Amino acid sequence: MSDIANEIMDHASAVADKVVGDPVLFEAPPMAEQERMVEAMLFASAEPLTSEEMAGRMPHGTDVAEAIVRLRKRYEGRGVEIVKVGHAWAIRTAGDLSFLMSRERTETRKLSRAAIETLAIIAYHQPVTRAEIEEIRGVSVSRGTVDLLLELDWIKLGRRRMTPGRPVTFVTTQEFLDHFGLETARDLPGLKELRASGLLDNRPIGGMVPGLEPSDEDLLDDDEVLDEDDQDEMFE
Amino acid sequence: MSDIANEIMDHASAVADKVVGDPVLFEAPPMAEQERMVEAMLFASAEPLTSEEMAGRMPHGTDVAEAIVRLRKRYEGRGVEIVKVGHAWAIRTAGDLSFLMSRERTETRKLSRAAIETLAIIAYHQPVTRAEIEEIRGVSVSRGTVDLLLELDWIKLGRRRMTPGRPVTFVTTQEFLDHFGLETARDLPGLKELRASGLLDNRPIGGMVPGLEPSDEDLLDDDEVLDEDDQDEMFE
Amino acid sequence: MPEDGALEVEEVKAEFSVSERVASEALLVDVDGFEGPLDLLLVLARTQKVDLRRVSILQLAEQYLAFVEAAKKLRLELAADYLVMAAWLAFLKSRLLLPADPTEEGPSGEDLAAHLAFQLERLEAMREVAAKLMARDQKGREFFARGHSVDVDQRRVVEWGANLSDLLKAYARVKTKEDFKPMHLDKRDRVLTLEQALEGMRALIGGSLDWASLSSFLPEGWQVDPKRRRSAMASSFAASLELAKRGEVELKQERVFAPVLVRKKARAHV
Repeated sequence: MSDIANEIMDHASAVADKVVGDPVLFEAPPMAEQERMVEAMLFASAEPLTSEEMAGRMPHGTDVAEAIVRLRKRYEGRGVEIVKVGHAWAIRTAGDLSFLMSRERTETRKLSRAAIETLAIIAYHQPVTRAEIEEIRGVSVSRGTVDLLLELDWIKLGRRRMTPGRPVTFVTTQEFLDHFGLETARDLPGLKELRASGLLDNRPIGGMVPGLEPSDEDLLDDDEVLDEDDQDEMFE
Repeated sequence: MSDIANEIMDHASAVADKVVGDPVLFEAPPMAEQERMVEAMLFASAEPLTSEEMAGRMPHGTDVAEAIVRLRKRYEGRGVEIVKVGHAWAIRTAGDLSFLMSRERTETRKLSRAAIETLAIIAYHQPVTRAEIEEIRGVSVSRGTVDLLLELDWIKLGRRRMTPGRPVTFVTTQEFLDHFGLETARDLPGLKELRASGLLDNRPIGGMVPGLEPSDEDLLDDDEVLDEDDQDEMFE
Repeated sequence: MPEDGALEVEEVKAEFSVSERVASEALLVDVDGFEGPLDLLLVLARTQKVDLRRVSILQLAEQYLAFVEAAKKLRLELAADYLVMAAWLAFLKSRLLLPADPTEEGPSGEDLAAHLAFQLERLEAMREVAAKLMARDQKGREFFARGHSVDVDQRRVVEWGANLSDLLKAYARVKTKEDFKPMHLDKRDRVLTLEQALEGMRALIGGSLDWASLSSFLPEGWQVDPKRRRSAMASSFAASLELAKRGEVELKQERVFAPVLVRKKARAHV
């Protein structure tokens, strides 16, 4: 059977040979056309191409150097540029856009329970020592948790506590306020409001021992109270 | 009692909205700049890129679609063109300059008549089952033919047909469109005429003309593919 | 109808174009050169030199059967499906030639012939579009992709998700847990026993009949340290319940979370 596709291919390459090979029949194409040719070759080539290499593939009588000059001008300030690599030419991404060549895959991960609780305690009790955080959570705070919060720039080191051992304290940062959309840490609602707003799990026990309920004010400055308690539990 | 917590929550989400929508905080770059970015990305990639992929790498608030429209216009008649490939975009050299590309031309494996016809049947009848291909060609489809087309990334498995046996179907790929310079499968040459003549209609014959015995080397073990397919229902 | 199949083959071949004759000769040597019986039928149909829609299926059936006969005479091994097709065409031929039997079920000879014609037309159409498809400009042949593509490097950025709601809930969870942490009895000096609380409360409640907050009944030294305070509060509350049960005190609370108030119960009510 005749293979039409192959026939066409044969025909096409015959024509191509003719185009490349015959200097008499074909005048040098207009400069705009030469520009197109250089553009296409530079685009398709895996390696930089010298003027000679390009000229060798183009019709006779073309002025590759001139075509490059024009093309280079055309690409000035564009997303890609015609650059000289040694004695050859190549199309390359504009330097200021190199950031587009790396794809950031953003993974959103939920902060661990330990991390969010630690952060919450720091937010409500700042400045607060590590020992105090541990006392409130009832479990020890891992170094990784604190490091992560520091790395996220949500907490930073505060003043040292003026108690024996001079433990460091943690406070929240401006970045923390920005992230959580707060003006100041004082905007954080107290437990009562939390319960009233339904944010708290609906545990009936909330009101059973009313005397133990810390008041709003307590939330922000019971570090004094804690001080006495922590003399033997120093950070590290 | 005023509900501070809820207020704060509202405030927080308002801030979040602002971050996304506020042109002051995150101003989208000017359109000329967006055009440059799309240009750089398309130049850098051998594969077509979807608007979403590009947008994902660009600053917030950019209008990739508009940038492409402008860029496409800019490259009209040039040595390289912005072409649409399915849902994606790519830069390809202008077809009339193929004679310059002797060095880049890859010797494509000569396709058998069976492969070419099978490809055409899949392209024009997609999604199509193996049995349907066999009915149209009147011969069994060899495993090698399908393997070759899969390997060339011109066809892929489509959804299972919701008929007894749930046969798998074949559809063409983005690479197929790219390879043959088609925007969509609707642009296949002669498709309209074929449709109009009713030759693409599915006319079940129910054994009227000698059917093909199910081939021994059954192409795809149904159970095998079922797993693959169920995991990956997004085949289109 | 010619009896001699070989003669018929000769006649058929006479009508072939040169290339078709070459092809059909190739068939006689190697039947696999054809892409199945339908392909052979299509080639034979073309010899009728009419539009496929007007091809004589009856004539086509005869052409095919003659062809198969000739192949048999040359002792060529024909693939099974060529023979199946031959048998089917012989059946079709009889259907087309004999008057329709009304008791016969299934499609008529004309229906079968029409479908075969459709199949031939469709196969030819697919061949034509296949050729058109292959004649298109192709990537890597007429047009080209970027030669120097830049790999986009994947940077993984982990964004830690936490919103204000998560933060508030976490705090509430911690505080709730803290409120009801079981008492640690390891440090006796931090725990006010129920007996101690009862004793203290009885002493303090004395003669006063005024309501007083439960927290005012905490013994000296149990009011500041949160742990001691917690323990004292719990024990005092338990003690007040015990005293209320015995009818010695009354308890009330204005509203939820308000302080618990205690007073000595008036004797009249006993």
